[in-house]
Amino acid sequence: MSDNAAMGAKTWLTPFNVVTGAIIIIGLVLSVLRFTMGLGAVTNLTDDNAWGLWIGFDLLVGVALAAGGYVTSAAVYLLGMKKFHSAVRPAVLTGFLGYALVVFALSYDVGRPWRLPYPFIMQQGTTSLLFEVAGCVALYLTVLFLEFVPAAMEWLGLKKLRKLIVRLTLALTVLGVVLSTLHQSSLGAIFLIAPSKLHPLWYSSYLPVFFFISSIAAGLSMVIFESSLSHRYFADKMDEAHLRENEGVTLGFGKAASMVLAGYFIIKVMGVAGGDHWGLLGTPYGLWFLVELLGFVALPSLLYAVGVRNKDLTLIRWTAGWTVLGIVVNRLNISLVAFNWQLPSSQRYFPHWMEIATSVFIVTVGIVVFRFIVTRMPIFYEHPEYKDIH
Amino acid sequence: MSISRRKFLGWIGAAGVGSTLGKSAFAGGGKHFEGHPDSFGVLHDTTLCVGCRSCEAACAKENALPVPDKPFTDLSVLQEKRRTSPTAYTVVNKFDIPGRKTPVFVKKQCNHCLEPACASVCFVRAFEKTAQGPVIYDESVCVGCRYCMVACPFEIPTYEYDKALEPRVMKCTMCHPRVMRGEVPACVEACPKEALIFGKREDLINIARDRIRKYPERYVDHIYGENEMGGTSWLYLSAVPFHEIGMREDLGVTPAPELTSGALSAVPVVVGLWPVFLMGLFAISKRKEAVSREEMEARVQSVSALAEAKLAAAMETAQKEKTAAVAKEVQKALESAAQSRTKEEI
Amino acid sequence: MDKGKYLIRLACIFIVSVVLIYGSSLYGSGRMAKDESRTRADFINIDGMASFGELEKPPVAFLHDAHTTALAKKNKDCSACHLTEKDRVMPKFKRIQDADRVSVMNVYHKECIACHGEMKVAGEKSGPVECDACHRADVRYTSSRQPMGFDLSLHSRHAEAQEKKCEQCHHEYDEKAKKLFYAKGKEGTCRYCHQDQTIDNRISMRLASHIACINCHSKTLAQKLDSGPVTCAGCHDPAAQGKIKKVSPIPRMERKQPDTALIRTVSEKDKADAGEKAQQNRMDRVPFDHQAHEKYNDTCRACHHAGLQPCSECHSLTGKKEGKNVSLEKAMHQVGTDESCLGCHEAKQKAPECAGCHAPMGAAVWKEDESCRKCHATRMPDAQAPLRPEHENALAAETLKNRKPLTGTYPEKDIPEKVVIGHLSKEYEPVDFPHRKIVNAIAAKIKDNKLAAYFHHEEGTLCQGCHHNSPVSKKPPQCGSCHGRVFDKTNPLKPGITGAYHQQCMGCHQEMGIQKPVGCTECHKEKKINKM
Amino acid sequence: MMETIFYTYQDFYTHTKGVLYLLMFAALFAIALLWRFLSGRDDEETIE
Repeated sequence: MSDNAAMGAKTWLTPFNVVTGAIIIIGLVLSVLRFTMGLGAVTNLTDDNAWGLWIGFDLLVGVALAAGGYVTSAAVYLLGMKKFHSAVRPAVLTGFLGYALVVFALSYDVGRPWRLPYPFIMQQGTTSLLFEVAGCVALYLTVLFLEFVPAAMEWLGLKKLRKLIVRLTLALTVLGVVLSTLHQSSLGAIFLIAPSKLHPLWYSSYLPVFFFISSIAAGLSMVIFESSLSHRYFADKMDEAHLRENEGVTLGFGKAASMVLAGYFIIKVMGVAGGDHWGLLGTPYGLWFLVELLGFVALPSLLYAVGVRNKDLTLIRWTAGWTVLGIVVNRLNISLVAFNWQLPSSQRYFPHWMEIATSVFIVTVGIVVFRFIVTRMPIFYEHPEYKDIH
Repeated sequence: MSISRRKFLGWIGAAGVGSTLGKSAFAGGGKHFEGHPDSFGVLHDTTLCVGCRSCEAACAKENALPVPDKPFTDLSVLQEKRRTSPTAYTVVNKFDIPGRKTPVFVKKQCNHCLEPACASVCFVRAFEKTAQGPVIYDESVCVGCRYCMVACPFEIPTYEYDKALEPRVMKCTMCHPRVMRGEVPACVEACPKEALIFGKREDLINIARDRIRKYPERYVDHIYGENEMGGTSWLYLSAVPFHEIGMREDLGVTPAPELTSGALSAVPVVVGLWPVFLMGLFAISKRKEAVSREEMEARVQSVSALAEAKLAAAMETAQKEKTAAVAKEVQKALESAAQSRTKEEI
Repeated sequence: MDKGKYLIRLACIFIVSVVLIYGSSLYGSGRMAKDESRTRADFINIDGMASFGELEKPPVAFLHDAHTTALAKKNKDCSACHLTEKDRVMPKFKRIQDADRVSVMNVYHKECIACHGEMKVAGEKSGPVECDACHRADVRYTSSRQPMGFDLSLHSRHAEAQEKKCEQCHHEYDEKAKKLFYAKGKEGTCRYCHQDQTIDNRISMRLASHIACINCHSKTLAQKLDSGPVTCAGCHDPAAQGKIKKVSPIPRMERKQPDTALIRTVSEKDKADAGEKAQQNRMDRVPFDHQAHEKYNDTCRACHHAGLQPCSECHSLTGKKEGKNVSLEKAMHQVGTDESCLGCHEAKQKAPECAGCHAPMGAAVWKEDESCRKCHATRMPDAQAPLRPEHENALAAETLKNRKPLTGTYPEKDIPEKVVIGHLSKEYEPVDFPHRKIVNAIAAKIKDNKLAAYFHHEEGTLCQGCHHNSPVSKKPPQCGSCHGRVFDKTNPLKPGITGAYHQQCMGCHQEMGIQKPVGCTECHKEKKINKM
Repeated sequence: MMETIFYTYQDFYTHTKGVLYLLMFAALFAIALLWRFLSGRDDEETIE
């Protein structure tokens, strides 16, 4: 237990709290508006553009960036990398919160959120990719919950129950990786149904593979990015082991991210070759595709490699941020920019400010809950009574 | 331990690549489906349509759709291109083709595909291609995720965005109740020019071919909907190439379910093989650990054995010395004793 | 931390550039404004050197009339640019024919740049001299050049002008003596020999026509007489072509062509080759009113598209190489081509006054019935030796004479004045159809159309435009007797009664270009009760 | 196993994928059980 625990009386009016407070209030107002006036009142969605920022950002990007969970637990438990052990709990927490927010955001976008369990209980549309995604996300949410819950129980002191769950860790990890592979790739496969609407440079039958590989890169980068932020703001919560292992985590994940991004770059180029879309690279959309491919895949892969060789932690951390931004760009490209690219610009979609505000609200809720948990539960440090292997 | 980091790197990369093998493994296999036999459809001859909008009026009346502000007899609406909307299952669009005396009018509504994309993507199976032909929507299960609107290549399903509690997806149902009663859809009945003919899909295709053969200059020799997206029940004849009247000719002939069946077929492979592979990884890393622990112990053993041996040797020498020293002492003592005795004697 | 700052700056620059590229690329992709290219008839694309191989530079856009007017101001005539050979101006620029690539290039470069240079030195407005000023990639002009047709009216005006001396223009080529000579009685159109491309010394139609016509015109102009145009636009500009004086009535071409002809259904040579007995029964021969048909076409070429000899010479029964393997039967009956009889007749049916009834009839489907006898009308007498031509023509004339053309239809009183079509009326009042007015209107339109007069072989034929697919009669059956209320899919090409009425009436009005009744209510008034 | 005739890809895939999902669910349990059986001997799994 780090000794500099809670300082004196905490003043609530820190600038951070004020800003998040304001966002949350606006968010609540918008939520009321959304659920009373319907989707039309709050969004720019039309019959041509059925999916907007909430699907493009909250879901696609949210799920991709929550991949840190399965990547870290796979590395530590399945591949026996004990040195990264301290990184597991924060990653699992980020993953769990990410998926919780995804489901929370889904309830905003879907017309009748109270019917979300219908695909499982009422009627199963097994030919649909969405059925597969819904199933895996639901299961994986429970898996993440079970992986996260030991930390909560240590805080609550429920020893026996915690003992029971800890024994499941290996099974949960394997299940977590399997489920993640499924739904990360299926999120990409969702867009396979509309070859006539997605720009040929972004549409490819490899979409599921692209989404899965980029989710690994996203997971790795997210862990690095999140650990660098946590070290900035929650250093006092971290025990000595955590601080020591952080450098190894950053380097190890940085190297892995560089390789995975390189692999991702190669199969993206092969995707273009497969569809013989070289000519399209000359068009404005081709230019934007190159910006995404070179600027947000090749460049970070290079910067990671340089960072790892020179053991330059700041470069790796900045590159992690840049890769996370790259994932956002890629997912928004596929769902908003390159989708319906043929429609005249008058019928194209641009998010309504209320949509953007709601998404910011959802992310802020995530951050607040993250801070709540981190400052209470043994995430960054090991609970004294549970020194044993947990 | 650095090896394990490089190893980690390799495994993650391999894991990623390994899973790709299963991805586009095999599509629908050798199966081929012709669709429900004797299912109904509609043939729309765009050369006959004069844009009087009687079909729109009949459709609104039959489906009890709200009456629009501009009456159906007001043809000024045709000036700009319209798409289907929650209050209009069908719209007629006017296309002025350069080089043609009269404009071409085309009725747009759900094409009732043989392999509907909307049905394929709905994860609660709200859409169903009935044996009779229409693709119908079941509002009682619809969750409102709107994936069907994303998937439809003809941009037909619409959504009631203005409703908060009971939003529905709205689209033409080919007057399924009427068809079940053995009647023709309302728009077909209302069309004065008989630009819409209702009948079995095979018959309609033959009728269309007869017309093309009888009036070669009047028609483009192509029945739109015969193969597009795997075939649709709503067929079109036109005097001008279809892309000039707002109908996409680049949709291909792959039925919608085929587009995603490849990806879906990879799921079981992943579920089947991935756990085995991962558990294997775990076992290997555990064994490696065990092995490294044994090596550790072995080394420890060998080191300690060495130390013991040295120790033992040292002990022996020490022992010997001690005995030797003792023996010397004893001898000295004897000698002194002997000397003292001799001193007493003297 | 300085490395961090450096990186931030790098990232910012990157983002800014990304936004710029994306922004500009997406919206700035409008093409640079293309100035409105002017369409001229005298626009010539100088790309003669393409015949030698790939063009290195884009072809030069040359405005012929612009140059001729400019030169005329300095009273220079054609000889400024064109050489003369055997006192005839050659159409190629400053050369007789193209020897090789380099020499042709030099001719253009030396002559044009020199002339332009002189003008510039003299301070006058002149053409470009730099390379890329002439060889411009952007297309600034489009040619509105229309081929110049030499129709019968122009031919008769020229014949008049040349006092009927055909040798002025017509000539034949003597292979052996390699010399042109005039063959009386063999005059034909230039296109029979002069094709699109020059083949060894047989120059192309383009060269032949320019050499012959422009030279003659400029000579007559020189003698201050009224003559034809010498500028490109004069002949090729559509507006100018419209202004050419049309002789009417066009006097008949004096080429000793027969008034009537008896078209063979097999050529004598084929019969001889086949060694047939005297009277192997072939289709009866077709009496053909040649004189009348001359007036139906602008040129003789319409039918005599390859030569003035009889069709059966090239088009044998089974088709010969000379006739591109088109058999005689196909040559006469092929629909869709202008040269064949049926093709031409079908083309005439597309005229507005005919299309009303004929368009819905669709493509002629080969029906084996009496209609063959309409043309194959002359039963050959059983004479042994083949008849001499004039006998044949007389026989044809005689058959043609006793044809009884029919120019009207039933007498006025038999045509019902008004028909009330009402048994359908659900939303609209019954239609009172001005039957007699419409019948008379149609009949009036084709009153003096001989084609219609002959082929509408009965009084009731005209009625069959609407009362189709039923025997001809003064009291044709009602539409409802065949057309059921709902579309009957067993008989796919027969619409239901509503469709029948609307397709027939609106179709006919559309084909005949009649705009009058537009909305639904102009034909039948709205019924008040169940309004939508 | 009664053999229903399928007329459309949609019906065929709905059926086959439905069966596959059930099989997948079962497979996961089977593998877990097999793993426990395999590693039953090693005393108590100590996994850090």
